[in-house]
Amino acid sequence: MTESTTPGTSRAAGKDLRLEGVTKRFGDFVAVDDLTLTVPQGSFFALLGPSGCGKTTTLRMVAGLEEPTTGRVLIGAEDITNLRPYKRPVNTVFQSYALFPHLTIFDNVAFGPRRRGVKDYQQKTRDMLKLVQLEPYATRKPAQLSGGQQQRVALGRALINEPGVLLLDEPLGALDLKLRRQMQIELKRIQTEIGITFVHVTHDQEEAMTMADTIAVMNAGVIEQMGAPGDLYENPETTFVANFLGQSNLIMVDVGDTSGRAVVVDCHGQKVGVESTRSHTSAGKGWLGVRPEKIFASPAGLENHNGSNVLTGGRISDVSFVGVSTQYLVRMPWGQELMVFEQNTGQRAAFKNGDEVDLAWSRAHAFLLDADQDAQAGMMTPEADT
Amino acid sequence: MTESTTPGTSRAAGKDLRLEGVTKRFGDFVAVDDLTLTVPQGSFFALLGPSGCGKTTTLRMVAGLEEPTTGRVLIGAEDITNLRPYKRPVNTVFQSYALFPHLTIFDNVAFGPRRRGVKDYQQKTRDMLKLVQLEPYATRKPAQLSGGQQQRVALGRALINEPGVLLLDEPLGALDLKLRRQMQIELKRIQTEIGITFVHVTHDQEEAMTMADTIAVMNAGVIEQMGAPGDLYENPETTFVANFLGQSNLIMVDVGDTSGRAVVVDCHGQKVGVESTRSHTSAGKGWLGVRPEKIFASPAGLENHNGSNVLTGGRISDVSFVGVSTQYLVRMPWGQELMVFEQNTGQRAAFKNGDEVDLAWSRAHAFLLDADQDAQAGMMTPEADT
Amino acid sequence: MTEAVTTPPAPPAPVVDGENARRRGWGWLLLIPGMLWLAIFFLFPTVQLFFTSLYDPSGSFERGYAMTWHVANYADAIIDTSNLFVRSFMYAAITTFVCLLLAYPLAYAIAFKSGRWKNVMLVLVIAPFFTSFLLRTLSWRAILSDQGPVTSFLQTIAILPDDGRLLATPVAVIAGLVYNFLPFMTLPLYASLDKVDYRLIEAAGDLYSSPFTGFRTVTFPLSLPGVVSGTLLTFIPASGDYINAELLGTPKQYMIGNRIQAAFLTERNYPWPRACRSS
Amino acid sequence: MTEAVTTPPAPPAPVVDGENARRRGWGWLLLIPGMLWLAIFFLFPTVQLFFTSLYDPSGSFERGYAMTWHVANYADAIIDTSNLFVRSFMYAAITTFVCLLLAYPLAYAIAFKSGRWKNVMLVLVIAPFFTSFLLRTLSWRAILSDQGPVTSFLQTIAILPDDGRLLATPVAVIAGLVYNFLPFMTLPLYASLDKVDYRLIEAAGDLYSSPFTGFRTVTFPLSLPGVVSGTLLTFIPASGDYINAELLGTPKQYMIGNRIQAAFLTERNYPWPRACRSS
Repeated sequence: MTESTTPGTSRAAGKDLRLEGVTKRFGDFVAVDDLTLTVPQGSFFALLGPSGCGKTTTLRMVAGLEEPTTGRVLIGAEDITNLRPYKRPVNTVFQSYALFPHLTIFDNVAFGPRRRGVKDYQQKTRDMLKLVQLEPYATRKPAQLSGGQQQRVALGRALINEPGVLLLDEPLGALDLKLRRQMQIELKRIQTEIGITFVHVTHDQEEAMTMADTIAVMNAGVIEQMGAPGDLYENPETTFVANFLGQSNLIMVDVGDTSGRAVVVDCHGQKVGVESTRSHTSAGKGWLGVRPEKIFASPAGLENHNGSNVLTGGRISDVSFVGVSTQYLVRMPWGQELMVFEQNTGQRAAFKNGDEVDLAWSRAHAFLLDADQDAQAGMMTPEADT
Repeated sequence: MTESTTPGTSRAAGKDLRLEGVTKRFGDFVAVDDLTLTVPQGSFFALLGPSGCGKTTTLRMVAGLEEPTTGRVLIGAEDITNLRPYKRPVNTVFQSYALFPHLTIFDNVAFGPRRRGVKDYQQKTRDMLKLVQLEPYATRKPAQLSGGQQQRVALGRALINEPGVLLLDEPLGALDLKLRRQMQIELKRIQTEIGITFVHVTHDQEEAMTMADTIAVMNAGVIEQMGAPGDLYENPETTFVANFLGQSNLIMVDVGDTSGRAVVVDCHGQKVGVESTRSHTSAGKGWLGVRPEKIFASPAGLENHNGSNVLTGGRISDVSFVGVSTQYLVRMPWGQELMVFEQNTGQRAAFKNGDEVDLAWSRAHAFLLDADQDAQAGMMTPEADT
Repeated sequence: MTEAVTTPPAPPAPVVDGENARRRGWGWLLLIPGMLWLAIFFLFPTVQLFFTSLYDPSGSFERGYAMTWHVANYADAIIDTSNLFVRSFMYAAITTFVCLLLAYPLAYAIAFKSGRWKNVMLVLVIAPFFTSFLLRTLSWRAILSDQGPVTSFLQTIAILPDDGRLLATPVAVIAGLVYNFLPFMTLPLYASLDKVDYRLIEAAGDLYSSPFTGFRTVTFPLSLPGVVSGTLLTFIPASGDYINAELLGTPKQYMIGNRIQAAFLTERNYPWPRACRSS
Repeated sequence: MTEAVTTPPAPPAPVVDGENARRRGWGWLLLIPGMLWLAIFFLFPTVQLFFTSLYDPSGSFERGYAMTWHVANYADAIIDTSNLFVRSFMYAAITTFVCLLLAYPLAYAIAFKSGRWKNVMLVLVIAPFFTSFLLRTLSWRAILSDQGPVTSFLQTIAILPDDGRLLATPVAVIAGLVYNFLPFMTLPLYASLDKVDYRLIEAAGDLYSSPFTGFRTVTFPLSLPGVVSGTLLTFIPASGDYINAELLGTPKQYMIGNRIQAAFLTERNYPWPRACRSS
């Protein structure tokens, strides 16, 4: 370990993780394609994507378990591209936890400090066990703990080294839903307290949205879009992001006048508007996207939607009650079925199959995407679990 | 197989599945405790509960893979309690699929008809492969198929026998979220088409709510509550059901006047009303339950909530953006944090940490439960994935 | 939805393979000692055996043998021992068959029915290996001897005539072979039966198979790899064994292994048995 | 939330156990042939051996032996052979140690570095078993013989003096033992190394362990079960072996197995060797 990467200095400035033009090939398969990325120090960064998108390979290149075919990996000013894993100021929480089965919880957590010859490793280990709330289990073996406890051992074993960057490889994937939610909150709390840079790889869009400051959505080795969770969700730039991060209705439209502050599009004969900041295509065809929860369904012709976009002529074709919300499919005159989610606030009765409805939404909530893309992109992967 | 249970007659009347006082003990452990249950013929019935609640044991007793310690299992008028599995007019789709790895898909599906000596099993098998959309894979081995395809082989292998009752043991548990959603729709479609009684065991409350006609919520070997999904969700009778089926805010209240059509309760000094049909306790203490999506949060003192119940003095303590909705935690004057979900319709800006809010809900949306119960019951298990 | 159900296969997940590929660079160096060992300890003796089999048989151990590419050794070996070959083959085949009949239910019981006793049972199956092969076979000699309990018992219940004997008969030789090679059959059978998923047997029951039909259509086909490897592991060494025929039989029951052993240790005629073995 | 995180363990999931419990009712019947087999084939010979070891040694194989509870056989055996015991123990210990040194890198390479060649390598390790033990040892005799290539080579490079020899020395006996028992060491080592999760080794690297430290702290401790069972499987049969000392050594290198074999097969003194073995 070089002087400049001594653990404990991770709060100092200028320790951003940077990837510069990183490419990784396995034979003919390009896992990561010319990736350039900066993760600011102290941030909670999520790499989100379906399995096989290259997110785990990216993580392993940062950890040193994989060597980039081309490109550089830097922490601050230091090039760590060719550093062996055990010389990097980086620790990993593995998907499988990879706890040492022959060592006690204490020895698992103390493993890193011991290897680095830390003198007061015993005290540090006890402190870390306290932080992850595992003090009573210090003398047990990993196999005697539950999944959630093992996960916290893996976290403590990595955190005790005070790494510049903590890598998390789907660390919650092996937990059931309940534990996952708890660990999400726990992880976010620890990250906020300790201030270490977290790079979190996951395919669970909800996990990424609730925890991360910044999300990079990866697909087929490249980053499709990067930004704050709300920005990505509200204003996706590609159909992949629109479908992978939540669910979207995508309607093929003719793009008309793009001159003003709003773009007017022709949606199978009905005109609707999209704010030009949310338009990612020029004239011609385009995908008009609206989130199902942004659409307000009302009995046909009954309500006045001044200022909103309205599509008329819909007919309810499926009603699905899922507790918090009711999910409708609405068949439009041109044959497409649109999703409409309505929270079960109990303010009005649910629609029934066959009811005729108008669909309305604010023009601030639609987005317009390039028509060359596949409208199904991103749907073959875990969807929003609404 | 007796005459009266010949496959093909499953649509005839009087083939309800009945369990009468069924108890199953494993040593000291009571897995199923005096269970009495009728599943009407042709219905889609879900047994919902956390792992270890006895739902799988119940299923295995119907399949004949487990013998009840006491009690009887009947299909129509026939007592099948002591019938060996291979003599029952019941088939199972196993959680692990249990496909025969040495046989082709065709031979897997044809396995049942062959054992029963069905003459035209080849034609029947081809028809079934068509139904489950696996015709092109007839000559492959199970290991060459994807998880979703294997699931459909398991389904076809059971359905081809036209059983009186089809048992499904968490058949979607091994699939990822996306495939699970698709298979839910597929299963529901097939059940509607064929009209066979489905008994579906699951721990996924959303799966149960979207697919089943009737849900029985099981806990510790007994059925806590049974009914249509909407009824269970809107009017739970126990804290376990309130927490396991979706999420609930449970507030300790003093129950006041129970004489009128509405029960008035004292909620830490503020009076609110609950409809008496939704009150499952008498005077004294009680748990007041409100679903988080039923609560409407508004800036303190700003709005007029005539007719609704209002709790004032809340302060936003956590904001979590999950795409379709924003989940707030609101700290009340008595220290408790209540969950409030608001769909991201974009109609108004999100609250921020520290904002003061009033919480309102219709008295038709609260429920009142017995105070002797644990308010955490049902929360240790997979929760509503809102 | 229908379209989406018949999804194309997921893209490959080559992470682990790729990792191996990179590590393999220097990893192969570690193979060098292993390869050397195999070369020295296995290939070399085999080649040596082969060349020795072509030496001039008129030499002797003391004087040494001349390398004369004496292929006729092979012809001599085959003519000289055709009887022995047939007998060895028969004894080994019967042994294998009897082993299979005994070992299958044993392995089945250990795999599916022994519960917590599984490891104890396995240790018991392997236990005889901790005694010398020779001693075990000698014990059989005592058990089957003319004054021994088994012979007396069989004579008493008149299965064996009063002057009948077990020792020095093919029965004794095959009994000894079965005893000595039963673990070789049991362990592979157990290994493949233990891998059979019990849930598949339940599924067969659910699909109208009686326990026997379930065994015939599911359990047995899935255990075939164990049957094949058990048969090979039993047949091959049994056909080359000489201890059992030596101790439990007479020269009438001698197998090809006895001829080889005699030639090597007694006659010290080296080229002959090696041709015999290689052919 | 904190409370909820330290959840109590989940309730037991007794479905499968319960199932086994029910089925076990008739399942134990299947154990009867297995138990019978063990009783006949293992227990009986052992008891027989033990009693034979207490016979009067003044009998002969032809006349029969009298059962005299002659415990003195054991004393005779120990006094008579203390030298042999020590030598057997030493040879077996050295053999085991050399086997461990050779087999560990081999097993490691097969488990972690052989990739698609894994099965081929394993077959090569087992391959020698398909040749008779006797023949393999005889080949060693040829390899190590005074005119053989190894001796000549060692003489040429002056490691061995010109009149030095390998055959008929302890080196030859131990070399033969190592050769014959190496697979017994390699296979258990491979089995336990193969079970070591490669991700644990990666995790050790991630936690500041150099490859060597990672091996010392993770891989080796996890392979200890293989080391123990390999040591037992090598040491026990090696200490009882007599073929190697017979063919590659002189009576000076004879081990306890040779004494037993001689007593049984040549002197036909039955009580003696059995006491020797049992002690």
